Amino acid sequence: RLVLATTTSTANSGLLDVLIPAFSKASGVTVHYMPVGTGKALAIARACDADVVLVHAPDREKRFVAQGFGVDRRPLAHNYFVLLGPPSDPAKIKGLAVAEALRRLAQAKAPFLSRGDNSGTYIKERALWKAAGVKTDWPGYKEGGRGMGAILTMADELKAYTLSDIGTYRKYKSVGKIGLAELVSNQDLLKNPYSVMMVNPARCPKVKIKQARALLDFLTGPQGQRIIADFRAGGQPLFWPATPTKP
Amino acid sequence: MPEPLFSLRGVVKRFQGQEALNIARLDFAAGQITAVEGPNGAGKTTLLQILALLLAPDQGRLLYGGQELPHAGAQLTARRREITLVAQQAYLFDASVQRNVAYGLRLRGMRREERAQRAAAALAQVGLAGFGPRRARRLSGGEMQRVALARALALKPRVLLLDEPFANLDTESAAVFERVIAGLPAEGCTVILVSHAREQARRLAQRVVVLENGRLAA
Amino acid sequence: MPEPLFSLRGVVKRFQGQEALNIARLDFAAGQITAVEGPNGAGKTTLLQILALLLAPDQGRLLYGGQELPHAGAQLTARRREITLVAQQAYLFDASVQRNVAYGLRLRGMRREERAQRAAAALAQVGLAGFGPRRARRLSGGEMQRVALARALALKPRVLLLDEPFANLDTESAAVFERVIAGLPAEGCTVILVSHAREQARRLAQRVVVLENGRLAA
Amino acid sequence: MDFFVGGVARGLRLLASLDPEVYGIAWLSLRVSLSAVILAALAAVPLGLLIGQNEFPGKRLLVVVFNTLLALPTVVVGLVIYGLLSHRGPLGGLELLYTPAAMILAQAVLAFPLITALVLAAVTTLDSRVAHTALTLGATRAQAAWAVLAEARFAVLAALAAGFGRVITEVGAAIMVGGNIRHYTRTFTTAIALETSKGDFAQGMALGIFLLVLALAVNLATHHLQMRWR
Amino acid sequence: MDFFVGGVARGLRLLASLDPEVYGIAWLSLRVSLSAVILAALAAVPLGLLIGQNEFPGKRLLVVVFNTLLALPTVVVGLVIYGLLSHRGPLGGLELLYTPAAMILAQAVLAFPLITALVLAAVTTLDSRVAHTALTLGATRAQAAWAVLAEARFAVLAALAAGFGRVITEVGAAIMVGGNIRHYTRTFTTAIALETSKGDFAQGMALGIFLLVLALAVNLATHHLQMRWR
Ligand SMILES: Nc1ncnc2c1ncn2[C@@H]1O[C@H](COP(=O)(O)OP(=O)(O)OP(=O)(O)O)[C@@H](O)[C@H]1O
Ligand SMILES: Nc1ncnc2c1ncn2[C@@H]1O[C@H](COP(=O)(O)OP(=O)(O)OP(=O)(O)O)[C@@H](O)[C@H]1O
Ligand SMILES: [Mg+2]
Ligand SMILES: [Mg+2]
Repeated sequence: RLVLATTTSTANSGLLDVLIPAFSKASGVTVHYMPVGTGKALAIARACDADVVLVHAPDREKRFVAQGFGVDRRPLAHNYFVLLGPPSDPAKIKGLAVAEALRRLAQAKAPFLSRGDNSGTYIKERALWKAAGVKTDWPGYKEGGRGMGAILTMADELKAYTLSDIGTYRKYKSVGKIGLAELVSNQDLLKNPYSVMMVNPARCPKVKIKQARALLDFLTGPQGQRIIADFRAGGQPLFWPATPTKP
Repeated sequence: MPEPLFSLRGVVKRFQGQEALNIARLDFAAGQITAVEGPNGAGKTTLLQILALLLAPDQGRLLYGGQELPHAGAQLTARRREITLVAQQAYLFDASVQRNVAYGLRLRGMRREERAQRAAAALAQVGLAGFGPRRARRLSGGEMQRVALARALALKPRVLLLDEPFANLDTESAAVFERVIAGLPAEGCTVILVSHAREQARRLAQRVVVLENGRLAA
Repeated sequence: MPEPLFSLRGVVKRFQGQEALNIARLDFAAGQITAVEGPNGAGKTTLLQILALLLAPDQGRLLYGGQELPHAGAQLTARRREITLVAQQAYLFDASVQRNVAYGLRLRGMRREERAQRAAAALAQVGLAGFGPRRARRLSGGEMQRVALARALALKPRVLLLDEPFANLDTESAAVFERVIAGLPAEGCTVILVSHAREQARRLAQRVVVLENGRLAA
Repeated sequence: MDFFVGGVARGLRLLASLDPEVYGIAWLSLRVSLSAVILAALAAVPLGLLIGQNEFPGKRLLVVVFNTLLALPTVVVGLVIYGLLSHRGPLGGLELLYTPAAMILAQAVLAFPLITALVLAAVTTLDSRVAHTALTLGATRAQAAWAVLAEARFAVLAALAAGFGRVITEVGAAIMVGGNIRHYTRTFTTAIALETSKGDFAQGMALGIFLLVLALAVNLATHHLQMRWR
Repeated sequence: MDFFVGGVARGLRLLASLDPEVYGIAWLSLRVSLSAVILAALAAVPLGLLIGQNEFPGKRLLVVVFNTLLALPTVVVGLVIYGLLSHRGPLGGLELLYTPAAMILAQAVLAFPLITALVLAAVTTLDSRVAHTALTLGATRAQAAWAVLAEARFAVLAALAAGFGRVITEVGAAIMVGGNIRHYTRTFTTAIALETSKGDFAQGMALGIFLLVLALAVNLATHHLQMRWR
């Protein structure tokens, strides 16, 4: 069996429930995928307890590879982060550029709920604040320390702004659980790239190189990319393949 | 005859549908010692538990001082505080002898020094002076029985119900305790005594009641 | 005199540093009834528990049939199976009377029918024929005591240790049980009997041992 | 395994550090869980006594129900309390969601069946003569109940310790209704969950060791209480 | 609150559906948690008896230690077992990580102190004459121990029920060493955690209801066992 440690967003959206069986069918390899989040996925991989990781935190991934923990990192897909907030949008950030929107939030001392963990989303959020030149030290800025879905529920209850990946947000929105509105989206700064890589077999001799490579090939190859492109949740696309497929 | 202290009228008690006690009419006079006799399983303990207000009869009425008894609450507790039962196999709390003997006094809100004094006096009465600090549940059988007796005597109850008080007592203690009981009516205490030590009981009692199969024997 | 069944040599037992028993030399002959007397707290129960191999002396030696006793394990169990104690306040298992009386037989691997037969016979011996299905812990005090006696008799032990067996028994049962005990030596059973019912004990016993403050009285 | 040894060492260093954030977490955990256990015990101990000391039809069924409620998943309790306190829920107006009070409530609900079932078991195993003895010596019903508890104190305190252990180690309900908000509703377990989700296993261990030391202190205190009970 | 009512209804429908995935989860949960409790009990019950029935120096301290271990966080147990079973850990060669066997091990470690502490409490509360009575009627030490358990059966079964409840509701250890792998190591609690993280609260509730029904079945079975014990 092959162990794949993965972010929660890819698993919870249902994407892997389509991708992995297709791979297993094509290759005959059993894949056990564990939705654990980026931070834990990398930690597990560092301990050699996974063969392949699927995460979304480019800087950390690069460091991971540079330190010799991972090899053969390949872009898999991307989607977008979105800035969400109450539909009434009291800080008036709708449609603004990201940096401007964030500065407004700080000025208005608006309630903002952060992941406050080491997830790809949180790392992205920190980078965005930094780029906007804003210090997040007003009392309304809170760290929830939970998974994306939980943070969405909390932000909704607390009428706070938050940053989310589009996949989890759409999914939550479609089950009708939250009233949060999409206020800032679709900007290059908000791009959210996912990559896959193999755990370094030179460090971890148990890694099943052949099967792992087969999985990477499949995911980033035409068949996998096609499935990603065709994947829909609530009628809408959630991921855009890294290698645009021809129709 | 003056007003009886207890009057039972048609009192029936069943266990699992089996009749354990069925007493058409029985009175106990105040200030007397009454002995209750009868073979094993005759219902003697059951009768004492009803008189101690621990067990409610399934049928019939129990009058105390000519009055109906309250079913529960503060009034029932007040009545119970006049009556004390020394059970056939008395239970001692897992604590010191002193604490056991003073327990009832503490419930009555007696101050610590007075409590200690009364407990010591009661222990001396049963020949256990100095046993106060010992752990009650580690005593010998006879010593435990005597602690149970002291615990009841310390309360100076209006009614003292004794279920086989002489069991496990050595001959000397039994004689001492017999004298203690004999002196109680003079202090206004009514005693109802269940005992298989027939001679002892008959020596003490002004009246003997015999039970058989839960009923009064003729 | 033949080899004694039990020989105590310098046996000392302390509880919390306090000496409860200190016996320089004491033998019990086989096939006899020995009565042990003494005031409350003299150490009678402690002595019986040592003889029943339930309590190990702190000092001294206990010989059984002239032999040292094993400290633990299967051999100790084998010895214990020849000896049975009916405790002063016997504990009945929370189960039917039948199950209580048959318990020791079951431990000895006796088949179900034989067990039932023996238990029934033992119950009849103490006047509790038909009590088998009743819940043991809901019986009257005397009934419980009789179940405990039946439970020991059913085992037909080589040594029967009785701690106040007459307590709680009605006069008739006590008389019946006295006859049962009297007949045991003829069946090869050695009886050691602790009782405050001095007359009864002296009637039964071939020999009387008196304890006082843990020591043999002169 | 390095994170294990490292984690233990870090835990002890954390204890010594007097870091206000960690001590804040410790204080909140303690406050929430002790409050929850006390709240639960106020209902559970009398109820356990009542069921244990009385015979009534349906008693056995009730016991089975309580034993079953021991298998009440923390997340389900979290969900139900969340549903009640959410601004769309019937008690939304109280604005208790994501506050320590909500956590206390959820944990009390969790501890309640456990304490009830264990007190019930303790009382059932106890010698049945205790209550009668207390009553005939003049106890009110409440005093007799207290005497029963005192005689079973060892098992009653084990029941409370089990309840405390249950709630101070649980994470599902605390995170669901507390939200794991930094400096506000973050307890040991939610912090541990966060650290492990970050992949910082050593920090998770360190917090766990701290929690155990805290639990030891609580149990030593309870032990002294028990020794002085009589 | 809609998810609450909806969840209960959906839970019952789930039960009726005979959906192989859900029944697979149920079977795994049951298998893992029952195995864990049995494994833990094999050590904990004798140990609890031993401690409870004997007096020795340090006994009180030992009791405090066990009461403290009740506060062992599931995540910490998960971390330690993970550290042992990780490829880089001392037992990595067994390849047990992310298998049901690893979950059984972790849950057994969790249940062990709880069952020990509760059996100990049960035995301590019991009348002290039981063992002597059994011995003088000819019991071996093991048979006497069994007699003690039989007399305390009510409390012993409550201890086992508490242990079962503890492990079947816990999620931290199961997810850490089991990995919540679909069709393989996904139990009720890890599935509930997953569903709620997806925002599908009703499905979380539904699974919780299913779990409670399962626990009810287990407790009814145990109850019958208890009734027939003597
Ligand atoms: N809790 C109970 N449940 C069922 N039966 C009971 C219970 N208590 C007593 N009995 C039965 O009721 C009858 C009367 O019992 P009770 O204890 O009053 O007898 P007693 O006269 O005190 O006998 P003894 O001399 O043996 O003490 C007995 O047959 C006994 O088995
Ligand atoms: N477990 C114990 N712990 C402490 N002291 C004990 C223990 N058992 C007995 N004792 C003490 O040892 C002494 C002897 O007790 P034992 O029970 O042998 O007396 P006994 O002769 O049987 O008395 P009784 O006639 O009252 O039954 C008593 O003073 C008693 O208080
Ligand atoms: Mg009686
Ligand atoms: Mg004695």
